[in-house]
Amino acid sequence: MIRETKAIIERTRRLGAGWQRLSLAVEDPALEHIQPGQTLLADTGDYLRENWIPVGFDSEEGVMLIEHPLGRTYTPGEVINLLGPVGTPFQLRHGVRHLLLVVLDYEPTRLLFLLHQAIKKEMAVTLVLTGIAREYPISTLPPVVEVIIGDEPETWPNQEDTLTWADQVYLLTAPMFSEERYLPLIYTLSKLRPALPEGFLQGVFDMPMPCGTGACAACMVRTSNGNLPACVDGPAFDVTQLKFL
Amino acid sequence: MIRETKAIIERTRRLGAGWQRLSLAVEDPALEHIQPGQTLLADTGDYLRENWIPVGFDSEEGVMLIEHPLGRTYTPGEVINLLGPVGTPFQLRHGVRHLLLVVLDYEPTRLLFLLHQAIKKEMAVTLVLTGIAREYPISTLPPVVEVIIGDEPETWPNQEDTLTWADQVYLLTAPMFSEERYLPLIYTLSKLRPALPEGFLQGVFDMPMPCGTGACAACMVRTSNGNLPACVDGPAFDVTQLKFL
Amino acid sequence: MIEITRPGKYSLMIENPVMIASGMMGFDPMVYRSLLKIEKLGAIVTSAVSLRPRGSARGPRLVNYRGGFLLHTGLPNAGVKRVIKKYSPIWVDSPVPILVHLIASDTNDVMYSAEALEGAAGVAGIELGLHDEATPAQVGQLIEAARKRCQLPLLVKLPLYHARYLAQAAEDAGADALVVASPPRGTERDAQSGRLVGGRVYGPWLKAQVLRAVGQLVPHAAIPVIACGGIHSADDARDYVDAGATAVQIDTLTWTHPSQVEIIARNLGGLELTRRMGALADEWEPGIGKTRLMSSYPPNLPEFPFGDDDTSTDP
Amino acid sequence: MIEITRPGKYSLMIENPVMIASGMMGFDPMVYRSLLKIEKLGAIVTSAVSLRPRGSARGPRLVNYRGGFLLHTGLPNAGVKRVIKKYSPIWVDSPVPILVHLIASDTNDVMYSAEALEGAAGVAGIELGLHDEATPAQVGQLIEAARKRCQLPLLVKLPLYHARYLAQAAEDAGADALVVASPPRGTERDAQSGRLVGGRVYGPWLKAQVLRAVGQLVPHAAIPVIACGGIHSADDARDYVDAGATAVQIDTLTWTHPSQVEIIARNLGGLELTRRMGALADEWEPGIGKTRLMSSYPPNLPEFPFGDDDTSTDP
Ligand SMILES: Cc1cc2nc3c(=O)[nH]c(=O)nc-3n(C[C@H](O)[C@H](O)[C@H](O)COP(=O)(O)OP(=O)(O)OC[C@H]3O[C@@H](n4cnc5c(N)ncnc54)[C@H](O)[C@@H]3O)c2cc1C
Ligand SMILES: Cc1cc2nc3c(=O)[nH]c(=O)nc-3n(C[C@H](O)[C@H](O)[C@H](O)COP(=O)(O)OP(=O)(O)OC[C@H]3O[C@@H](n4cnc5c(N)ncnc54)[C@H](O)[C@@H]3O)c2cc1C
Ligand SMILES: Cc1cc2nc3c(=O)[nH]c(=O)nc-3n(C[C@H](O)[C@H](O)[C@H](O)COP(=O)(O)O)c2cc1C
Ligand SMILES: Cc1cc2nc3c(=O)[nH]c(=O)nc-3n(C[C@H](O)[C@H](O)[C@H](O)COP(=O)(O)O)c2cc1C
Ligand code: FES
Ligand code: FES
Repeated sequence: MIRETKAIIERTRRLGAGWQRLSLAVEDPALEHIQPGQTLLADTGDYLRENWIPVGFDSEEGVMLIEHPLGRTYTPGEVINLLGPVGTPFQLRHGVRHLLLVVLDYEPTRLLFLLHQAIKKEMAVTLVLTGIAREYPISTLPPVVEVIIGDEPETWPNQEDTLTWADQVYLLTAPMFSEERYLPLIYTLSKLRPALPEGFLQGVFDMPMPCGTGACAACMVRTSNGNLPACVDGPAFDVTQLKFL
Repeated sequence: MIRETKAIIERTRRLGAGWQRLSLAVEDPALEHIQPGQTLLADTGDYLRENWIPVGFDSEEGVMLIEHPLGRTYTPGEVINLLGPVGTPFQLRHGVRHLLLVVLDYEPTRLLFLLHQAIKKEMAVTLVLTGIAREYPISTLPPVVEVIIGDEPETWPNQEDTLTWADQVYLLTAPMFSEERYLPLIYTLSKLRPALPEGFLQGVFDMPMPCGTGACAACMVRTSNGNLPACVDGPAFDVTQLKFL
Repeated sequence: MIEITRPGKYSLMIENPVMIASGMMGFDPMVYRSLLKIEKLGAIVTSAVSLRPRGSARGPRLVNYRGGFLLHTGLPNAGVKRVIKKYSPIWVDSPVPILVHLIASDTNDVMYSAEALEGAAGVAGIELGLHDEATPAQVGQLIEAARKRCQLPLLVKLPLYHARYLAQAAEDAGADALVVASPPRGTERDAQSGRLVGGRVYGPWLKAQVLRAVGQLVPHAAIPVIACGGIHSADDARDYVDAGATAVQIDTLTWTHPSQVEIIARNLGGLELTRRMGALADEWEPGIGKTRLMSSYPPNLPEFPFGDDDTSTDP
Repeated sequence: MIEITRPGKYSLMIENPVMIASGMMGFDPMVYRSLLKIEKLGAIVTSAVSLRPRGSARGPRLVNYRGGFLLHTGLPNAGVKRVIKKYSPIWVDSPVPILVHLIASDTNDVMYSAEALEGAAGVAGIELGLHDEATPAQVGQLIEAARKRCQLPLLVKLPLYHARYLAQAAEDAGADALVVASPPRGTERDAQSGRLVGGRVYGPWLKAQVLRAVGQLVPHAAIPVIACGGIHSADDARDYVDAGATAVQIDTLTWTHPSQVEIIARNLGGLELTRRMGALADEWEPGIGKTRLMSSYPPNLPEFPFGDDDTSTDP
């Protein structure tokens, strides 16, 4: 259930060259149950709200951690008006042991909460970073994560091995490239795995969200179940069901 | 000659309950010759520039002093883009010894630079404050100034005496009230002084100024010499020549 | 109660002059229950339906810019019958009247859609959305088509640029109220893709353009005028009421600050509006619209707020 | 050199596609010499003149609001003859062409005013400003009146809401170029007096509405289209050029950040524009309009930036 609430910025930290991490004390206890996949719409001064992506909780300090690229700078003590949670939590398939997270030429933030949670659940996690995703400061990630760097934006080393190894794959790229980047992967997978299990290949859509409630139709994704708002039914969709944007 | 330049806010100080004073280090040396009556158009974040009114210089610190009502707060170190100087300096009549400054239900800021300069020139200055002008922290004024407080917005105690005493009068009020407030004064004066000397009664027009160059026609004042922009030919006009707004 | 339609057969009364504009709460306004007290609102207009299903627009469709944004949705919907099937059970339980926004594309489509809506439970009325290129003749035909097999109150939403041009035709053809206005279209560059995107533009700055159109229409209109455009405060809503609007619709504030919408509705709820335009609000909260200066404002100055400034001069 | 008029008898060439819109530099643009290098500009349009003197608007006339403002001036001027007498000596010495904006009120007034301007030194052309309620027939008559005793290049500035509706008439009647557009009118409350004020509205957000109008007009226009509305960066100006505008006019940025106007002119000065619309800019600075994503943008998506979004869907 989406709610309007407030948070106080407790701490801001620079991560590597281009990212920042904010520690947020949230007012609404319901937000402490926010799940990987879900986001918050923050009023940051522009007319429309900005999608703030939690990457985890700092349970010692009792704060939610938000990461995004540097840009506007925030001051500790600032109060931010939030709407959320927005979106459906990522659904990990039953019995997943090997999780593959693929970020093609895009900011990896949308997958980091899932990454941290999977590590906690003792899954084996491989993270693929290509294009600008390579700029993410991977030193901040848990050392148990296997990181694969791809120099081509659209593919990565040992692609077939990783795809065969994985029990589930999350793909993240710029929404407008989803079609041309996801289709070749489906093709590759169809040769590796004759029958793709349902939900095996998840595509994550990170787009601007004016409303976060499914009302505005700005974030629609075309699927075989009709046009679905990424802010309600996403951000992740089974790639085999997509008709894309 | 109007120029685009920059200034650094060196200090901010609260004056009484509702005013603030900013110390500005200006980049353009020409601005050090700014005169009473002239203003600067400051880019303060709104779309149009705001009229900043110098009230004097602090020669020790080498800064220009600006006063305005509290509202936006400024931080020392902030850089402000300015256009100026805007307007024609107030013209004191030759041999003025007794200067009467009348602020009817309006912020007195527009007359303070003149007040300080007249004191320096050893003139006798009387300042009339009515309506909201009474809220100005008069304790910050030089003690030699005689301050008369009027409880009615449109008149003041000993009006005839002060008008007879004065060699020149500057009147300041909300531009939209200029007509109804200046006309009764002209009438009163006409009885006290059969022939008003030219320039004796000056009306000061403080209005928003989108351009400051006479181009936009937002600040036009109707006079017997035609429509004149207050930002170029003002802010002060001889009241006997006015046809008002 | 405020009658937002012409009195008579197809009349619609609402309890608060503050409505939600089409598209702002989607088809299921109950989602907004956790964000504001929707029972404080006057009515809610749904997203647009068409006879046949429509898909989403493709490619970039949102440009966030300059204190507002441009949005291009394609008016996606599952088609009127499937929309009714899915949402009518929700509308039936709504604490406030639900009006369905119908795309005025083609007379036959409009006739069949209106017929379907007539039979749907929970539909308190129809808001017919004219496209930007409609002519007065088309407007007449579309409204007649909607009326043919449907007894629901019929509001007609006029495009901003042609609101004055189309108002008379809408009124003559039997519209029960005019909604002024659909936002204008624009084109702006999407920074991410570098592409130009066309769509409607929204922002608080819309209000001045729409307020003028409302002020121009009201003296000519024999039916209620409902104002829609850029309301972001109770003052904005009051300005419309002051200009003669019978009710107002809140647009994108619903997305950016839903709690503020409730505040506006509570605020305007204090107003006891008489039947329609021309009637000034009984209540004008001091310090909100009316300033200290206003009360003593010289009465001898001309006021031409809705006209052409070129006429209000005196050489 | 860029030819901003239809080729032929009344042709006008300028050296830079960036002009200053009417009203922005008043009658004496030389005042702006201390604020920017005006010789870098393509041309300057003066404030509006009329045959007879016009006074200022009275009462509150500026409302500063929501990322822009509303202004109501009354188009004050001393009448065309006195304006010429006072300013023609200044215009003669201008380093860039001066165009005089003429209020298109009445055919006789326009004829006599144009005749006076024809005889004035330093006037490189006329920009005829149509009022918002002009009909195509009136537009034809006004242009013919201006042409009757005047050989100067004649630009016609169209009101935003009716730009498409009036363009053909202006072209047919012999306009040498279309200026798109005069800003729309609005009504907003002045906070100080509490009064409603009517006037034209300005702000960066105007650009999307005007860019759409330009994109719609250009394919139909046989004469150059000059874009005017909300330009605040070189990118904004390039978007107009990209949409087919032959030149652009800067509006209120001239007041808020005059130095930025020079930067835009220097930036666009690099463009070698061919005779008119359809010609894409030779130069597109990387990282400005064209993003990294743009270069690899999937080409299979539809693009309808100037059209109606309702047609670009695929159910
Ligand atoms: C139901 C309905 C029916 C309507 N029916 C009609 C109708 O039958 N006829 C009709 O005209 N309108 C009609 N309208 C539109 C409405 O009448 C107009 O809004 C109104 O006429 C404008 O009046 P105004 O004085 O407020 O306009 P303004 O915008 O102030 O215009 C005043 C007049 O001055 C003229 N003018 C403005 N600027 C200039 C200039 N620079 N030079 C020369 N002239 C200038 C204009 O031509 C205009 O006629 C209707 C509206 C509605 C809602
Ligand atoms: C010099 C000049 C001459 C011109 N002459 C003409 C002329 O002779 N004829 C003319 O028409 N225009 C003329 N124009 C205007 C120009 O043609 C229009 O801008 C152009 O026709 C619009 O085309 P578009 O596809 O970009 O418009 P769009 O706005 O995309 O409209 C596309 C079509 O779809 C329809 N449509 C949109 N939305 C809906 C909906 N919800 N339901 C149903 N239908 C919808 C509209 O009726 C429209 O016809 C002229 C312009 C100029 C400058
Ligand atoms: C403000 C205004 C806007 C108009 N807009 C349009 C329009 O968008 N399209 C159109 O075909 N006619 C438009 N018209 C024209 C009128 O509908 C009518 O055709 C025109 O005024 C001539 O008819 P008349 O003899 O009734 O005055 C407009 C007229 C006015 C006064
Ligand atoms: C986009 C558009 C805008 C129009 N605006 C107006 C207008 O403002 N005033 C007007 O009188 N007619 C307007 N018209 C109507 C046309 O001028 C013309 O009268 C109408 O389309 C019917 O004539 P036709 O048979 O040539 O199509 C407009 C038409 C279109 C397509
Ligand atoms: S953000 Fe509005 S529908 Fe998803
Ligand atoms: S501020 Fe523009 S003319 Fe004075």
